[in-house]
Amino acid sequence: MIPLEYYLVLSGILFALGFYGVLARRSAILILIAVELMLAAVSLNFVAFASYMDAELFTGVIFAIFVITIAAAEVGLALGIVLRIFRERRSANVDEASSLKW
Amino acid sequence: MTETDGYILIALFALPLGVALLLMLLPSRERSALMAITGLSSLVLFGLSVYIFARYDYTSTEQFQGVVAWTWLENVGFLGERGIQFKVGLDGIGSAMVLLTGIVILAGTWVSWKIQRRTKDFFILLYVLVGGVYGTFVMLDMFFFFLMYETSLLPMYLLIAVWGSTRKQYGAMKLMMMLLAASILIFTGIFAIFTEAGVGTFDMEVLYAAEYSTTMQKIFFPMIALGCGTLGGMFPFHSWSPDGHAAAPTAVSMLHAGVLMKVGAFGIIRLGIQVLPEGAVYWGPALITVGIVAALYGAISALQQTDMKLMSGFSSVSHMGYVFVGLGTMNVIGMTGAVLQMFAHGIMTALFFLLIGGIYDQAHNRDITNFSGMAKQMPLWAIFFIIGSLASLGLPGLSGFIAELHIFVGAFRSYPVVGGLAILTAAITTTYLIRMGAQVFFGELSPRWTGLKELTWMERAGATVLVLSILALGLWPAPWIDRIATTLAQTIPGVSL
Amino acid sequence: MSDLNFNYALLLPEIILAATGGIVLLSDAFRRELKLGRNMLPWITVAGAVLATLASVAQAGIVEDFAGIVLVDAFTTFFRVLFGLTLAVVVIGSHEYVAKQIRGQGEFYTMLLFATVGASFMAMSTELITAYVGIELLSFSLYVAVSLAKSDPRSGEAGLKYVLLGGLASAILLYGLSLVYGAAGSTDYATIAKNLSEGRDGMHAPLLMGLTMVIAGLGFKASAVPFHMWTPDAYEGAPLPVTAVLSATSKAAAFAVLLRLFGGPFLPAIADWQGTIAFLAVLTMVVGNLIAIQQHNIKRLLAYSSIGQVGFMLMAIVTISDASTSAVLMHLGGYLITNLAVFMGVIAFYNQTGSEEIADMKGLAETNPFLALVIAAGLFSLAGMPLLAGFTTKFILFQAAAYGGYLWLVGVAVVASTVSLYYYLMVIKQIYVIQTDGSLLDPQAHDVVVPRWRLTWTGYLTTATLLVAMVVVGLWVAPLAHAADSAAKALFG
Amino acid sequence: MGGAVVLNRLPLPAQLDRTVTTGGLLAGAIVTPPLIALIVLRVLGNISSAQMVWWMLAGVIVAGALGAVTLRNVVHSALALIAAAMGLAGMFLLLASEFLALVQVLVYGGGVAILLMFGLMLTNATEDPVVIDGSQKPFAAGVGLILGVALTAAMLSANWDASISTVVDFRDLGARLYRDFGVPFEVASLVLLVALVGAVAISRRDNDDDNDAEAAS
Amino acid sequence: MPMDQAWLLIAVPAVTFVLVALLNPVLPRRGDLIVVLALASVVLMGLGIIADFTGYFRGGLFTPEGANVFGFDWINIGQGLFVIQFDTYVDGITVVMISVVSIVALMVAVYSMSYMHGEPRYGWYFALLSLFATAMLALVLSGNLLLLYFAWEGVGLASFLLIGFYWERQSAAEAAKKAFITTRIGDVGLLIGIVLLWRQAGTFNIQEIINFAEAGGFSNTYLTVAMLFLFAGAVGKSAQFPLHVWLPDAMEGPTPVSALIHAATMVVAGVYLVARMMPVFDLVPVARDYVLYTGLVTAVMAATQGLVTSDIKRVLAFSTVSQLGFMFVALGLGNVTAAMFHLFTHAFFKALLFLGSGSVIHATHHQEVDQLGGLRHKMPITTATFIIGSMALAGVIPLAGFWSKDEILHAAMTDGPLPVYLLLAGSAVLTAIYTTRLVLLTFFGEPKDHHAYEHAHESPALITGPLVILATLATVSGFVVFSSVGRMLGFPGGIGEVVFTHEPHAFVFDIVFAGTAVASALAGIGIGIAYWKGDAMRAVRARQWAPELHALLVNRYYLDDLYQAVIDRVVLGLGNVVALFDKRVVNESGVDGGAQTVSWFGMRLKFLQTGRIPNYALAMAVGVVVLAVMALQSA
Repeated sequence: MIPLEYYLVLSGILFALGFYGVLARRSAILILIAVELMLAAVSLNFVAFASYMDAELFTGVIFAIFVITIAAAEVGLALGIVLRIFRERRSANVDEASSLKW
Repeated sequence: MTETDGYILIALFALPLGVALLLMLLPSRERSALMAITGLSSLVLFGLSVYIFARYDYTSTEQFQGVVAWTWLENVGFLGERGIQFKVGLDGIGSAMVLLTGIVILAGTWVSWKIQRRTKDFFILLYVLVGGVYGTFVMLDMFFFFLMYETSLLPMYLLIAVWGSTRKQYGAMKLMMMLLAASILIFTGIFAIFTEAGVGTFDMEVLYAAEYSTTMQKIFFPMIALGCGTLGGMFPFHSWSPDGHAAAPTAVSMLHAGVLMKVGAFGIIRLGIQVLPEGAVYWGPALITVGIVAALYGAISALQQTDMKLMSGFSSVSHMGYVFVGLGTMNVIGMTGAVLQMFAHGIMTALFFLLIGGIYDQAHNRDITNFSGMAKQMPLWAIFFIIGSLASLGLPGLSGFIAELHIFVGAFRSYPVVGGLAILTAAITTTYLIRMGAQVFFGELSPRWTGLKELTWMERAGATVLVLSILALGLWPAPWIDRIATTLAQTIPGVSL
Repeated sequence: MSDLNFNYALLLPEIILAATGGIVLLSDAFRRELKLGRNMLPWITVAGAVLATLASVAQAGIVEDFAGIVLVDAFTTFFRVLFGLTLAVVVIGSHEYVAKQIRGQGEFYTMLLFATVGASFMAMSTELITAYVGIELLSFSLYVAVSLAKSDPRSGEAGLKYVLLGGLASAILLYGLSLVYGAAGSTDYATIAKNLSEGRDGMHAPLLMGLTMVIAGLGFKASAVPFHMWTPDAYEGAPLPVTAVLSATSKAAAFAVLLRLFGGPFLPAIADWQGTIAFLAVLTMVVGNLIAIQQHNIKRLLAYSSIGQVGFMLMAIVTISDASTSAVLMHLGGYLITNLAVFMGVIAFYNQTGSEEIADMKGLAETNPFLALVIAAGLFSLAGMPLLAGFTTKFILFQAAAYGGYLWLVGVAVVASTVSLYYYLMVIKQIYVIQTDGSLLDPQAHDVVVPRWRLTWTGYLTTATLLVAMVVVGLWVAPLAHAADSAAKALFG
Repeated sequence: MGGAVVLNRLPLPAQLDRTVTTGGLLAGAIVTPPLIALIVLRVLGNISSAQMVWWMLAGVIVAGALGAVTLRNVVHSALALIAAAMGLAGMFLLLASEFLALVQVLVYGGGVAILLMFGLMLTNATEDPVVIDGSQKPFAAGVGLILGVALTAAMLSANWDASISTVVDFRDLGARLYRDFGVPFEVASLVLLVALVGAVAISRRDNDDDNDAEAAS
Repeated sequence: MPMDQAWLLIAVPAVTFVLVALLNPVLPRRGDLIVVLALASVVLMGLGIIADFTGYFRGGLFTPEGANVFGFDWINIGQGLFVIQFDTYVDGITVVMISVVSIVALMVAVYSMSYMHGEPRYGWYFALLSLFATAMLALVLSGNLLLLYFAWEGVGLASFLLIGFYWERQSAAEAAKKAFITTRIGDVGLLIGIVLLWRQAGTFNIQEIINFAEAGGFSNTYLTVAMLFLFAGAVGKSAQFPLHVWLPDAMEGPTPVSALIHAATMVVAGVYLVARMMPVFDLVPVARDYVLYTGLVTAVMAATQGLVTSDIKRVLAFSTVSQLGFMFVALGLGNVTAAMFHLFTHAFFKALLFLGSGSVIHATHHQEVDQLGGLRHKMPITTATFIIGSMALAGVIPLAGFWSKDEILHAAMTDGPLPVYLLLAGSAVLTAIYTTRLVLLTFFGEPKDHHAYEHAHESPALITGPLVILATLATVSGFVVFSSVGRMLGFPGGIGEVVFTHEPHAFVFDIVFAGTAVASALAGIGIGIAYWKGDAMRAVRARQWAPELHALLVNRYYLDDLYQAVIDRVVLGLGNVVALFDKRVVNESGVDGGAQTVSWFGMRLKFLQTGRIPNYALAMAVGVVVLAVMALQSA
């Protein structure tokens, strides 16, 4: 029997790694990848909770479905924007998209 | 006063605000219509003010007369049955202040017709200010009191920054920010009073009757006193006053120094002393100390000013210091003196600014050392100015003396040393005013100013109204004193006779 | 498990909006075939918004839930009307702007419509999944709308920042929600409230983490410091009407969620989050108002100013109760009106001059006194000056917080509010004090005739309406207050 | 831009060969010992089969996540993400949510991966695809570490009084999803629509907009 | 005219003032006749009051309270807590003052009709005269201290305006300023004194305060302090040391004004005040002694300065200061009768001297003795009357000054310590010397400015008339000291029977003492004649005789310089310091500094907004971490 904590700690680590990625990366797409990792951690959490603590209604699973769906949509949308940026600036490097500041 | 008079109280602030609205719709080219509207409405306001003053019945035992109230917002959120009311009413102090406003706006309107640029906008803002001032004096609901209080500050920035002179942007910004910063404390104080009273209403009459813990009173009275006091030019938060007044256009200086600074002192009475009497008694000595320091400080600072308006500004600081001394005495004589001083100083400082404006508009100069012998070139100007100076330095027979006498006496009752210092301040006041008078009016006329003309007819009329008021209070103060002293004696708990 | 006999009429306003979105999208795509000009698009949108608003008003008296996931009550109605009117006003006021500055007008209006749908769901959901989806619909629509400016590189950059940081915030929010779900065992608000008040043993730490992350995630949507960093950039980069929606609909929706969440399911755990939000509130109002002092772009200034406003409104969450909710809803109403007035004014200004710089507003009082009045009144109202909506609603909001026992917080708020006046005055200075040639006015000189320009009729319509609304709310707040109060009472039973 | 050019720009065979060989060897070297350890533990009966699988999946997920956020080559990074996602799908199976596992595989393995690849291809094609991390990496590591520790601590300190019970039935799931959560589902579809329309509208060029043509007509 | 109508004395000139001040451009002759008529009516009414008073007095009906006529409440707070009444009070002292004020005022007004003829602001001048008369009469008639203060400031104002009448002259402007500010400093003391008395007694009514004090209502120290403050007012108004500096400068005003205000009436207000409050002063010997020594110092000091001054009017001014010192010495000895008597006679002869000097100035347009001389040929009437006045001042029997000064010297001899008497007698001799010098240099010897001399001529009747009348008064007014004269005038027993505070003062004529006094006066005159007769160079020699002393005297003991330095260095320096403090600390540091600090924070914080997504994300991350750690710690 696998204790719930296993999943939770794993998801925590995954979330932290994703967060690290968001902070450390310079490419918009790599940041997106890191965000996806975080969302994956979220899904894991939801599903774990649903299975262990909410077996009758398993709302967490539903939530995870929505999360996955929307995460995918987000990637698509974000890529659209990245493309526009790239076309204007010839770079997907987020550091360079910093004309708006102060 | 009857309830009908209550509607006149409403008219007092509704009329100027309505005029402001009307002017907005008026095409700016219609100068004569503008003059007709403002002239008429200032006369009506003056008439109503005098009427209200006369109608206030000081023999009655009612504190507030002419009370008219409508529910405005109730049973919402934290508000209880009476919640926020649109409630007006007048006490003796308010009646004196209403009269003051009526007089000053009458003169202020007349002298403002000289303005050539964006005159309409000027009058719109001026009348909003006046409406706010009247509203503050008659509102009996703390919410509306504060609303009107802020309304009177609202147009200040633009009035000074657009139509002012010299360092007008600096002066305007400083004035506005300091006054608004000060109202933080009032704001907080009002919240605390409401919360502590726990009756779910902003009705002042209810709040006066409510119980407040001594600790709360001791904490929040100084907040309100400082908040309102800043508008009253309380040391060391007076710094906006000289700069602001120096920069402001004539009528604004008149109204601001003449009336709006009094709103500050009025606020201390209304929100501070009347609501939190224990706190007021506790902090009375501090108020007196601040007041006397301000009186001396302002007077000594004024000694060294060469700009007439700056001098007048510091003089205002000094004279408002008397007001705080009077309020701090917490006895009827001293506080009566404080209110009288509010009235007296309002009139005379308005006169000063009117006259300084009268010369500045022509000479574009108001440095004392640049003038001499002006009594020859502009005799009326000089006479008015000297009368104002004499009133300011407390010459008997003029308004300043009556007020200062009461303050001195009130102060002497409790703190003879303070009373002595206050009287000494009068001597310093004499020094700078007479020095200035001797410099500017006497001596040989400088050829540089031979082109100057006497005051315009409008300025003469305005100055005459003000001088007559100075004389009226100076020679026959009983109508004022009866109203003020009765109110104070009847209604302020914690005040000794 | 319920059956399928749902009363879909409850969702009529959202259905109308979504359908209008579809119609707009399609009629833009097939405009040649339909022989419709693009000029029709805004009016279709407005019609949808107005219809939706009417539908919401028609449901005013209803209190009924839909499948346990959304609830139509006074609270919902309040926000629906708010959103609907905001949308209508923004579209009417900005259609000239959109025609010139936006790529893909059909998409643009669709985004605004969908955003409103999302906001509606945020306000009416009583269940986490629905709320989340609503949040994402609103956010996605705005990600797109922000990036839709034509040939303005700032737009894309703003969109990128918004979408990447928004994704991060979503992740944080979701993680928080997952922990809350774990700790409370449900996504249904009522159940969460029940479970939290029972106080399950040993789940305090995850719940705390969860609440904190929820606050962070929603704080991003509401732009609370330090989750506000996207706000000024997105505001500046976005097309003006989108900025208006960002500052109005988006913010209000975030607060709707916050109120629903913290006034309902999270209320039993108030001790766990009150301090956190108080801290955020202080930080938000101080930082927002301080940075605003240094701005020279009007949109950016308004962004920081709106951050400051968020700080004020967060106070109501700190002291949450029916009283403070009622107050914050009222303030939201007043704030929306005021903010829209300013934005409509700025849009009209931009349409004429093509500038967003504060310095370019110099002499506006002479070239267009009416617009100057609108903008100045709006700014004064934002600063909380009297006779205008801002004063009254802010007074009541602050009083509510004081009444809730957070007088010190109110103290900070009032100080921050005073600072805010400074930068509003800087704008007003440009408008009224500086003349068109950059000089100061000499009160002695005679009037100079400056060529004037006029607004379009829609510009006049929106600005004048909002101006009047601002004054009306300022002087006669009772209708708004009662609506807000019944909404708050609906939330708190 | 023709298809051939696009293909040329992809990091294809030569590179891929080297990547696969070195990467594979490296992965093998790292993965083998814990794998052996797990198997030994299972054989000894110290852990259940499920636990053994869990550890293996966890290893994949963490390794994938690490790779996704640290690898210098964006393509590798994306591939690592896919790996992690697949691991996660396994986890979902362990958690008795087959449907979700399928969704995960489809969406990530199919949709997201392809999207990311296209994105990479379209944005990095001209230059070296390697992207250096930002200068705030130490802060990022610190924050990530603190957050991870905090989360772990919070999770471990809690007293989760629970055990896995039911397998989520597809039918029940369908009922929940399409009946109880029908409305959010529809809203989610709007989200997808927004993403779709938005991506198109944003990424097309300004002059795709035919305002000018209309104005002319 | 009954005493309870005394308010008419105030009202008539008050109405005249308003009328003339506002309407003088349209009135015939600018309203001067109206003023003269008003003042004449005041004289008549004053005589009526005096008659009424003497009637009461003779009938033994007079009681201090009886003459206090209630007017009306001017201010009344808290049902009697703080009441100021308009009331009038008539007793012997008042009667003396009324006669002096009304007569001299009328004389001066008549004189001015000619003297001021053709001056600009002629009507305004007459308006001010009536203003002054109003205030002065109110001062002497007032039954309560506050009303007295009211009037006190009123005469100060009139004095200020009249000193500054020729305001185009810088010196006049300066003098007016100096007079006002200096007396105002004294007035501060007066007001403090009044309020201090009120604080304990609860009333401003003079009789009530006296009764209260006599009943022991005040503690001794308190009363001493209060009376010293009160006396400060007298010091300022009556130009006593150390506030005497304004009076010589006040001579910048028109000469008739100097006669009226700065010789006969206003400057004796201090004497009047102390006399009026004498019952209270009697209770506090320290304060009374202070009065005594102030008077003594002033008398000696001013007399010495009179020796070296060359401006006729200033000599007379110093003389006035000195004579006021005499009066205060008498008061300090508790001898009200002597003081008031000297006040009475001094008013006439000093007014005469001033008007005479005015006549000279009118004729020659010079007022420096260095430029005059030999005028006796040209202006016989002026010369004669001037000599009469001078001799009265010097104290030559039987002129008025002799009798009154004798009273004072006698009092000093009998009641005071010997040095007081010696100094006083010495200054009496000095008085005779400088008076003689003045007469000699002006009317005798050779004319120094021949041009002026050529043009000099006797003044017209409107000027000489008052001179003659006043000369007559200066001759005979001293006789009121005799009881027989008193009986003739309507009050029995001479002035000492009427003017007193405790008990009637019987006049004693000590032949030896009087002889000494006359002898010393004559000796002074002799010295004067011997020294200055004829030769203009003598004056120069006087300067060379003791240059340091001369310089000391000419520079008025350097007191003016000292005050100037104090004002410049200390007061204005303090002003500078405070103004600088206000600018730098309050304004620039406090207010602007606060604003700049806020702005600076805004600037710093603004740069946190770097525009880079990772930074933004980091901010969010830090936010989450901080909040999480905070939350977990609280748990």
